[in-house]
Order: sequence, then C-alpha cells, then structure tokens
Amino acid sequence: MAILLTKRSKVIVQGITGGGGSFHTKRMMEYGTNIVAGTSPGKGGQTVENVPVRNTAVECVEEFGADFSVIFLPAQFAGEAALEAIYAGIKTVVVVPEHIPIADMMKVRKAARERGAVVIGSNTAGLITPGEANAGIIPDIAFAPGRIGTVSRSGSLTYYVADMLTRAGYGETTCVGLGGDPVLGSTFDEILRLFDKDDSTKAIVMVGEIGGVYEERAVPTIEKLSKPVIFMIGGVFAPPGKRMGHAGAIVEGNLGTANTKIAALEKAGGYHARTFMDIPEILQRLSI
Amino acid sequence: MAILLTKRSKVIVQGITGGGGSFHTKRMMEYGTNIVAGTSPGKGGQTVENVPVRNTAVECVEEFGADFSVIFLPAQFAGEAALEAIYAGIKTVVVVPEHIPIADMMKVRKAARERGAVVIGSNTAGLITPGEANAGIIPDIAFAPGRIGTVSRSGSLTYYVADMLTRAGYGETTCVGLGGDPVLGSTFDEILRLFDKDDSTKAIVMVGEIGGVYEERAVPTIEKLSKPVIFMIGGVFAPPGKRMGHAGAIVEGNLGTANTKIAALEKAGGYHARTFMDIPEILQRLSI
Amino acid sequence: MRLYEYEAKKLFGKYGIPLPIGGLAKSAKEAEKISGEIGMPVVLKSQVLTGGRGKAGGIKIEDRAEAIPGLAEELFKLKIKGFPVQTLLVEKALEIKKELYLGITINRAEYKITIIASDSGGVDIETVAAEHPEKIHRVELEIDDPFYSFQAIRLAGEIGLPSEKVRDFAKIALGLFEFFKSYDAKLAEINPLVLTGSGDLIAADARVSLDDDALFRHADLKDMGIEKRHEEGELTPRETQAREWGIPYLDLDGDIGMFPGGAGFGIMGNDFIRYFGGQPANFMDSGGGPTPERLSRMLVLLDENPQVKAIFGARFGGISRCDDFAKGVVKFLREHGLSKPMVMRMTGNMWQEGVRIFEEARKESPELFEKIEFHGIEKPIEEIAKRAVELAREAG
Amino acid sequence: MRLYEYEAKKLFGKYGIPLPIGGLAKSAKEAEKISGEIGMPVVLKSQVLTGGRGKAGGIKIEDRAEAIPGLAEELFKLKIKGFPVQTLLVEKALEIKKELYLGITINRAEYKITIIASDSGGVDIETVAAEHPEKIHRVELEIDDPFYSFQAIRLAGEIGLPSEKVRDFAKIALGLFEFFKSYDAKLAEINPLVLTGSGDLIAADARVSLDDDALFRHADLKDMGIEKRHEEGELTPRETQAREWGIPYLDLDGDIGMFPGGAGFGIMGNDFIRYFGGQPANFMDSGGGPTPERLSRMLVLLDENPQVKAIFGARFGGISRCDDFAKGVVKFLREHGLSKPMVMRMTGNMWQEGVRIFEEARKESPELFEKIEFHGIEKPIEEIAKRAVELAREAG
Repeated sequence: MAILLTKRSKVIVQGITGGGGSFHTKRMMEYGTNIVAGTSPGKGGQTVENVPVRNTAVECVEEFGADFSVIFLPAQFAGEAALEAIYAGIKTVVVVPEHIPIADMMKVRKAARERGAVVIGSNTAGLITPGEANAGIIPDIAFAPGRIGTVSRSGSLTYYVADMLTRAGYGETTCVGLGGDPVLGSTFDEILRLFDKDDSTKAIVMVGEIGGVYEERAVPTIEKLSKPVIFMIGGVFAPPGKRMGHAGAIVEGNLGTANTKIAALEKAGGYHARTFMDIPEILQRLSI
Repeated sequence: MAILLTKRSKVIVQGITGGGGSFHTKRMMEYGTNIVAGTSPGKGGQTVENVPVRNTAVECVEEFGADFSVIFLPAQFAGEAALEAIYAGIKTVVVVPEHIPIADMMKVRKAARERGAVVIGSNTAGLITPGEANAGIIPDIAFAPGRIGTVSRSGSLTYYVADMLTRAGYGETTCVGLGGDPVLGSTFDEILRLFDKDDSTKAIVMVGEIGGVYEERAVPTIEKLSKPVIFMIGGVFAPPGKRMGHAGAIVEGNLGTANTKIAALEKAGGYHARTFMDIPEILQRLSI
Repeated sequence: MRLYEYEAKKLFGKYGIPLPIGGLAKSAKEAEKISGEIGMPVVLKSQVLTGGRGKAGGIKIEDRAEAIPGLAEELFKLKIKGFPVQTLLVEKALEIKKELYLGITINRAEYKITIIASDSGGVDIETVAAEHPEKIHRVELEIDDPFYSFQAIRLAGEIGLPSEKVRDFAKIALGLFEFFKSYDAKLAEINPLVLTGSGDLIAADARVSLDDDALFRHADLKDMGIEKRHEEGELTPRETQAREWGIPYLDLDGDIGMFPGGAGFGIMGNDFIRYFGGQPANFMDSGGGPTPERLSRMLVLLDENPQVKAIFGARFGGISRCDDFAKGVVKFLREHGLSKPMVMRMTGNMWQEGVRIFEEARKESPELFEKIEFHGIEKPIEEIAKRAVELAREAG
Repeated sequence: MRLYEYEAKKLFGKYGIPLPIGGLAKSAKEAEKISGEIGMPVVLKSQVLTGGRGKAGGIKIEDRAEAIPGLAEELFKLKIKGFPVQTLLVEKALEIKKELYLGITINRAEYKITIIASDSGGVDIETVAAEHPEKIHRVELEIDDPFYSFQAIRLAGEIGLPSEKVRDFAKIALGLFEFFKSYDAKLAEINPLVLTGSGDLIAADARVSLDDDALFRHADLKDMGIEKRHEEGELTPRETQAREWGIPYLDLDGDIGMFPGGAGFGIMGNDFIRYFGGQPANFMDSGGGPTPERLSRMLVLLDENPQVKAIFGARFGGISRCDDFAKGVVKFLREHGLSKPMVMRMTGNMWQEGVRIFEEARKESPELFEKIEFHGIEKPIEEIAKRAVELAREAG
C-alpha cells in the first residue's frame, strides 16, 4: 500500500516532448512507473520513448484512463497545465517546475479543492512509492519499500531522510516532496491525513524549514493523528531571512522561526529529530 | 400566506435617495410595506421619508434585519447593487431598472444561485402581495387579497391580469413580474414552484410572450405541478421579430413563436387564456 | 447592436485573429485601386446589416482586374433586404481548403457563455445543428469562467483539425473569446473560418452583435466610429419619422391605431384587436416612463396616418405615471388636435391626478375632447379593445 | 521584488490613486528646484529598498525653502541599513488630519487575497494588529473574486470614515486592488493614507512588492525602468561577486565553506555543522540544475575566502544531476585548483556517471585531487559533516 501513487497509477507526463519531460519519462518508466501517455499541444500522435503523445490531458483520460500527471513545462505554462489536468479529472497532479507565479498556483489550488484533486508542488521533486512507482525527478537510489511515510518541503531532504530510513532497515511507504515555491498545492496537514489512513504506514517523518506557516498549520492535524510524527526543521541557525512585508506578517500570523516551529510541533505530540541519524533512534524508542 | 413578500418582510430600498427611489418608497410604505431602511453610498446617516439611509446593504441587514431589497438605481449600477444585496445575505432582490447589461445580470443570477437568494428582474415592475406589501412600481389599484398567484414577463400584463382576477372576486396571493430584460434573475419555473408550495395559492396564472425560451423551460415544472396553470402568451399576431443571430438560436433551441409556446404549455397541462376575460371562465370550469 | 463585417474585423484584428488582406471602398474607383494593390483574385463584399448577402448577390469573387469597376458599380446599386449597399469590403480571395465554423454566444436559457465549433463552416450553422448535431461541438462556461487554451485545443481536436493546427485554432478561439468578453458581445461568429491551401487559418467572415445596454462601458467604440445604430432595412416614411423621434414603431396593414402603455401590453393589445376581429395599423412601444412630449408624438404618428380609422389607447400606470400620460394626451390635443375617433382606458399609478388633468383641460376646451371616449378601471380592457374595433368599423 | 516608493506611486497614479504633488531629485539642486515649484512646506524622502527610513533619519519635513539644499545634501550622504541614498522624492507636505492604513497582500496560509484597513495608519501595522486587533478590518477574497465597491465602502465604514468620504476611500481601495491584480503584486500598501485638513484622501506613502516569478507578464515595467533588482543592503566583496554571478550567497562568521546541493539541504547543512560543533563560513544556494560553470564558481568563492579552513560538499542529484556536478568540480580543479581540504558526498541521479568523470579526471591528474575526500551513498551525510568539522579543526 501507499498514498497517492502506486504501480497501478496511470501516469501521464505533461510536456513529454521537452528535454526534462522525455529524460524523466524514461527514468520513471525504468523504475516501473506506469506511464500511459504524455501531452504536448500540437504534437498529438507522436510518441516519446514509445509513449503515445496527445494534444490534451482530457484525451489521455478518455483514451488511456489516466489518473495521475507529472508536469514538466516552463513555469509560465505549468499553472495552466495543472488546471488542464484537474479539469480533465486527473486526481493527482505533480508540478515539478519552479518559479510558477503565486496567482497561478492559487488558481490551481482552488480548482483542485473544488474538483477533488490533489496537487503536489510547485517546485517539487515529486513523490515516490518505493518498489512501485516514481513520479517526478526523485533519484531512486536511496529508497526501499517499507513502513515509514515521509513528507518534506525540500527534495534533497526527502532523499536524505529516505537514505537514512533505508539504511536503518525501515524503508518507506511513500515519500512526498511538497515543493519549495511560496504557494503549494498541498501542505503538511493534507499529506499527514493521507498517511494516517494508509494501513502500511506505521510512522511519518515530516521535514519542514523556517519561513511560511505550513508547519504550524499542521499542528491541529498532528494532535489528532493516530500515528507518531517525527519531524525535522531546517534553519535553526539560519541568518534571519527576508520577509514579505508588514501586511503579510499580519495575515499569516507570527511567521515562526525554526525554534517556534519546533516548539509548536513538539507540543502537538511530534518527536523532534535534529539530524537524520536521530530518526531511526526515535523509531526504535517508539518500538516501530 | 404568499410567496417571497409578506407584511413581515423587512424591505430596503437601494438607491433610496434618488427620484424613483424616494417616490416609490413613499408609495410602498403607504401600501403597508415594511420598509426598514435604504442605501445610498455616501449618504449614510440621512433619512428619506423618515426611513434611515445607510451606505451599504450589509449595514441594513445588521442593523435592521433586512431580508428583502428593491433596487432603484441607474442601469450601470444596478447589477452591482443586486450583488451587494445578495452578498449581504438578503434573500429576495427586486431589480426595477431596465437596460442592465446582460453580463451583469448573468453575474447576479450566478451569485443568487450560489448564495440561495431569489432575484426578480431586471426591468420588472416588482411584486405585490395584495393587502400586505408592495415591492417595486406596481400600481396597487387593481389588486385584492385572494387565492390566485400570478407571474408575468410584463408589468402591465400583471396589472391587467390582477384587474380581471379582482373583478371576478378571486383576488391574488402574490403577483410577480419577472421583468423584460433579456436575462432574468428568476424565470417562470422557479416562481411556479414557489406558488405550488404556497398553501393559499389555489391556481396560477402565467403570462408569457414571444421570444426567449423561458416559457418552454417551464414545461417540465408545469407537468409536475399540483396546481392548475392558466397561461396567456402575447404576440400571436406580432410581426416576426428580430433574432439574436444563428449561434443564439442553436444554444437556446428552437426559439418558439407564440403558437409553439402555446402548444408546448397546453401539452404540459396548462390552460390557455386568449384574453384576460378567459381567465375567470377557466377558473370556474376548474371549480376554483 | 449589429456591427458591419468590416467593423467586426477591425476589432477581431486587435485580438490577433488572422484576417484576409483588403480594404474598404466607398466607390468603384476605390474598389479598383484596392484590388490593384492586393492583387487578383479578390472578393467584393457588400457591407449591410443583414444576413443572406451571398444569396442576394451581394458578394462577388473575381479574378480579372478589369472586371472590378463594373462589378463594384453593380453592387453599389444593390439593395439587400431593404439595406442599400454603400460600402464594399474588398479582400484578397482565399484559397479554401476547408471551411470551419467558430462562434461564441450567450445561452440565456442556461445562463452560460457558449463557444461553438464545427468542421462544417461556410453554411448556415442552424442547418448543420439540425441535420448533423454530431458536427456541433461546444464549451459551456459560467459568466466569470476563463476560457483556457486546453479547452480550445480540445475543441480543435473535436472538429478534426490535425495536431499541427490546434494551437493556431486555439489562439483564434481565445482571441475571439477575449473580444467577446471585453466588448460585452452577445454574438461573435467567424463563419467560415478558412483553412487555406497553405495551411493558414483565416477569418473569412465576421459577424458581431453587441449588448446595447453595455455600450456605456466601451467608449472606445465611438472613437472607431461604431455608435448605436438602427438595424432595420427599408423604412416607411412614418417609421423613419418615428426613428428620428426615438419611438419603436412599425407600420402594419390594418386600420386601428395602437397607442399602448406598457411594453407587454403593446404586444398583447395587438393580439386582442385581432381576436375581436380588428386589424392593427401599427406596432408601437411607449418605453418606460415616456414624457408628455413623446406621448404627444406617438399620437401624431397615428393621427396623421390616413390608413388609421380609429385609435385604441391603454395606460396602466406603473413606472409610466398616469399624470404624465394625461399631460401628453392633452398636449397632443392642444397642439395638434385629434381627427380620428379614439377610445382609451387609463388607470394605475397617479390615475386620480391623470383624471384631474383631463377634466380640467376638457372644462377649458371641451371641443378638443369630442372624439375621445375615456374610461377608467370600471371597464375591463377587452371591452375597450372591442369598442376600438367597432369604431374602426363604423368609420370604415 | 520590492519597488521604490516613487516607482510604486507612479503605478498607483495609473489606477487613479490620489498622490501628493512632487518630483524626483538626484541632487540637492534638483531638490531645491522641485521645492521651489511645489512650494513649502515639503517633505524630502530618501528612496531606498528598506523600511525604517523615518527612524534612520531618511525623511525630513521642512518649511523654509533656504534649508532644502542643506537637508538634501545631508540625506544624499546617508546610508540606511546599508543602502546609500541616491534619490530623493520631494513632495508637498500634507496637512494631516488623520492617518489611515490600507494594504493588500496574499494570505498564503489560507490561499486568499486579503485587503486590510485600519484607522491607525502611519505607524507599524504589525504593532497595531498585535496591540489592537479590533482596529484591523479585512476583506478576504478567493484568487478569482472581484473586489466590489460595496465591500470597499463597508471597509471605509468599519474604520470610521464619515459617510461623505466612503466613496473616495472605495475608489482608492478598488484602484489599489486593480493594481495589485494587474501587476501580480505580493504586497501593496498605503501607509499612511492621509485624510487632509481639506478633506482629501491622499496616499502619502507607497510600498509594493511584486511576484518576481510573474514579471514575464509585465513587460511594461521594463519600459518604466522597473527591472528585477537585488534588495540587499551593503554587501561584502564576496557577496557582490556572487551577486554578479547570480549565486545566492551570504558571508557568515565561521570557517567551514558550505558547498551544498539542493535548496533544502543548503539550510539544513548549516544546522548540521553547528550541531557537530563547527561554524559555517557562508550560506549558499546552488539553485536547481546548476551548470558546471556555476558550480565551479561556487567553489571559487569558497576557496578564495581566507576565512575558510575546510569545505563541506554535498550533492544528492535530483534535477541537479551528479554528472553535471562532477563536471563542475573537475572544471574548478583544473582551472583554479583547490587550496583547502574538502570532504564531499555525491549520490543520486546519474551518480555512476559522476563517479566515472571524477575517476577519469583523477587518473589524468591525480595531484588535483589530493585535498579531496570523496564519498558516495555508503556513508550517511552526518559523518561527512562531522568530518568537515574535524578538517576545519585540524586546519585551524
């Protein structure tokens, strides 16, 4: 079992004819990902790595039953591509490119909520269900099937956490990179809830960092969770960052430092790992 | 009993400081309409005919519990005023002015549906619940409390129908003018359903005319109605009118002539009145 | 408000819709000059505010330069459904590989904006819809919804365009949509949208109708010479007079002058006259809240019509108040005088004041009121209509 | 991207927001000239991309014309949080009756656009929000929602404006909103929005931050001279060099050069070094998919920093592939050479190819690799970090 992505997921690649799209299509297929089609408006009818290309996502849904999409397109087109996937009825959309305008991602998030889709990203490495499927740009080297779910704002931290979990013999159910852009399609609390419902996931590792309020917003969810949450927060010693401005601080509440985030998550019942090595130790203490 | 408007309705007049607004405020109050406030942005705090004026509809709701609005404003402001009333939580909005842009009324209709409000108009004479309250510009001379509900696209036909019903001793529960602009907040089927649920209404008179498809769209409703519907259709001998263009004809289906409308409504179980005098005759035949 | 083809194309051009090259000619000489510049073959298109130009002979394709002046002269003599041809659009003729249809309109019944495409363009799209509904493809949008490129590309696929053309089609469809929204259009049609031999998509024709009530938002149209206009064809002298006065008026064949109050009863009143065996001489709309001046002019139109034998007046005062109505009638009687028998009924808002105005005027000059039978709410309107039919019969 | 006050005001002006009269001065002479034109009293406002200008003495109000040149000279010598004052906005001073606050921003947590108003303007709005939350009034909108006049008028009422001013306020709020949406702003603030003695509402200050990622939609900004800019204050020479190369870089106090891969680990890696008792010499972000050229330059910055005793390198290849990473390191070694001990770990996408590139280069010139300890996935990253701390200690 897993969340969001399994070997049965029917995956399309939006922007499959581009450099990144075709390169990662090959990689993902080699890992076992069930890539059924790709899109590239104006190039419908071609193939890339033997994968059929269509002009639109809706054709991929109608013809191939696609239910999952990974987007590899320049930032200015990626937001609309995500909307296209959502409108076509695709249930999980991974937005890999970075630097997507905030307004575009807000529209994507709104459409996803209205139409019952899950969007991961933008600026995400994607997600991987080890041994089953890999959607995005995650290097599969460090991953192994297992019983811990991971969710992280950063791609590289996802890899390091999996590296440690695999090394310690736990393995992972699914590893989700939320993405690094300012507005994200999914945040911690939504992914945590999915993991909580997944029988194969025994514990969850979440990796956050200074800035934003997505960690704090997960607090009510963590309090209600049936599974333990181990968390890391990057930026404890970071130089004070820049802020969006006064009004931003008001609407988003007190933008926490790493330390206030750590305190909030500990209070909610989370277990703090300072380094990756702490993670297996905590799991052992919890007899997982 | 009645639909939409009773003596307990807490009515506001949007645009109360204007010529039409103040004139009809006085008239409506003289009839017994419970006008609790009016709006005129920039003139909040004044009074008109002893009615308190506020800058916004939401203040009228909060301060006076307003639940009904009549709009007297120039066409270019009327659409937004209707939205204001709907956003403020007002449940019935009567849009008296004519020549409101189609796009504006489509936005109003959408907001009303989303927020559970009923909009009457635009370009409507309004509605009257004889003996209780009068909202709009309807001259009350021909009306008397009674047991027939009326709904018409035209204000003047509303008056003539009521004149006949009153003359014949039936009287009216509520008389609704849908309005004459191309896009209407409410159409026949919605008002028919309200009358069907109103215990005091024993039969319904509906008056349509050539053009549009609002009459045809009421057919499924009429078929299911528990009360008899007597209808008139104006324009049987009208010179052929202008049409919106080809695409319009496609999307709206066959834009019926008066005769096709009459045939459709008769097939649905309606009773056709050629002139106002036919109405009481039909009612008698139906033993009402 | 309907636009001329050349006006619609000017606006389409602003939204990146590819158009044939060409120019506007007011004379045969100009047509010749433009043809010379763009090269043969050209198409000469009569600019009139009505459909069916082709069938009426208003469109000519020609490949001999020397034939242009003669053809143009011919077209300038044409009247199409009453519209004289005063302007020609002279365009380079397209090498047509396929004719498509693309249109956007308002679906008032469903409160939607509908984008329609078909691979069967260049013909009457209503016929296509009736005979081959499967050839009509559409996107339905809520009023505030954006129209996305992927929806347009999908539409392109549905009408069978090859992949390499779908983006061009989408660009045109999105441009047309943006135009539609920006100018409060009720209809924006490209029929045909031509796929040329060289693989370009070009808007060969353009048909646009704007929402008159939203013109206040589009002051720039005036700068382009696009103003509120009348769209009727040939008018009778009386219709021309009414148009000048801003009164919606149409001559009919009968002998009863219709002086209605209220837009709805304007239509229904004509039916009543027919039901009771009479024939209306006109259709007229007073508009909401007419001034005494306007009402007086409405009566002038009827009284001066030699065909009219009797006048049927009805006023149920709503937003149009009875006092104003009475003032208008009295103004007419004083300034013009009534030569035909008239029966009328007046009730509704301010009727007491209306009656007072009549009575005072009658007291002052009873002779002016000799031909008027005046009623209030005591009599139903049907009896008044019947009486008008009688009066016309008596006078006939 | 933050705008200068004068840039923000220029844009506000396009949206009908009333502004003080004034002009831009690059010299004391210009300041004097503008002051003379607009008349006393004037306010001289230092144009810098940071807040707290007032407290730093960057804003001066003056009513004596003869004092202007001196004051301006003084301001031009100022540095505010590292930003030298190069431009002054010279404005007619307003007769202030009341200072309000009006701001629009994106509420990322709730995915909303938030319009905020308060009757307590001219001060730090965060303080108002903390101490008097009841003085903060807001409208929350979905991304596609319009902002209606009635909502703005309601807001005006909530902050206690008298009825006769609510429409003026609404016009400003709607203009600000239209600006905000049109230019993909992240923040648009008027603080204070001044109600003057004569009853006008005027935007005395303007603060705007735009979404850098949406600049491609706003080509017109370039025409106005508004381009992507750096918003840091005073930079170290190395930071200046890094900025020229487009590398996010910050000097820190420690002695371990941080050569990170992946944005997330860039932050976390610094924490690790601190946890294990070391002190990072810098913060750096490689960005997604850096070129070998860029990676080489990143190493140059570290190697040439005399404070750096050891370098800690980490690359988990995702979108940034290990082969490119290896090429970058080899390029640096060949063209520049490594003078400090370095420990690094490389794994992830294309790591085999990365290792091959290293091994080949090492075979060719083993001397270049003498100071490098190279590891793959066999060792956890923590051990690499610990080793870097050790190396720095040994070198110190």
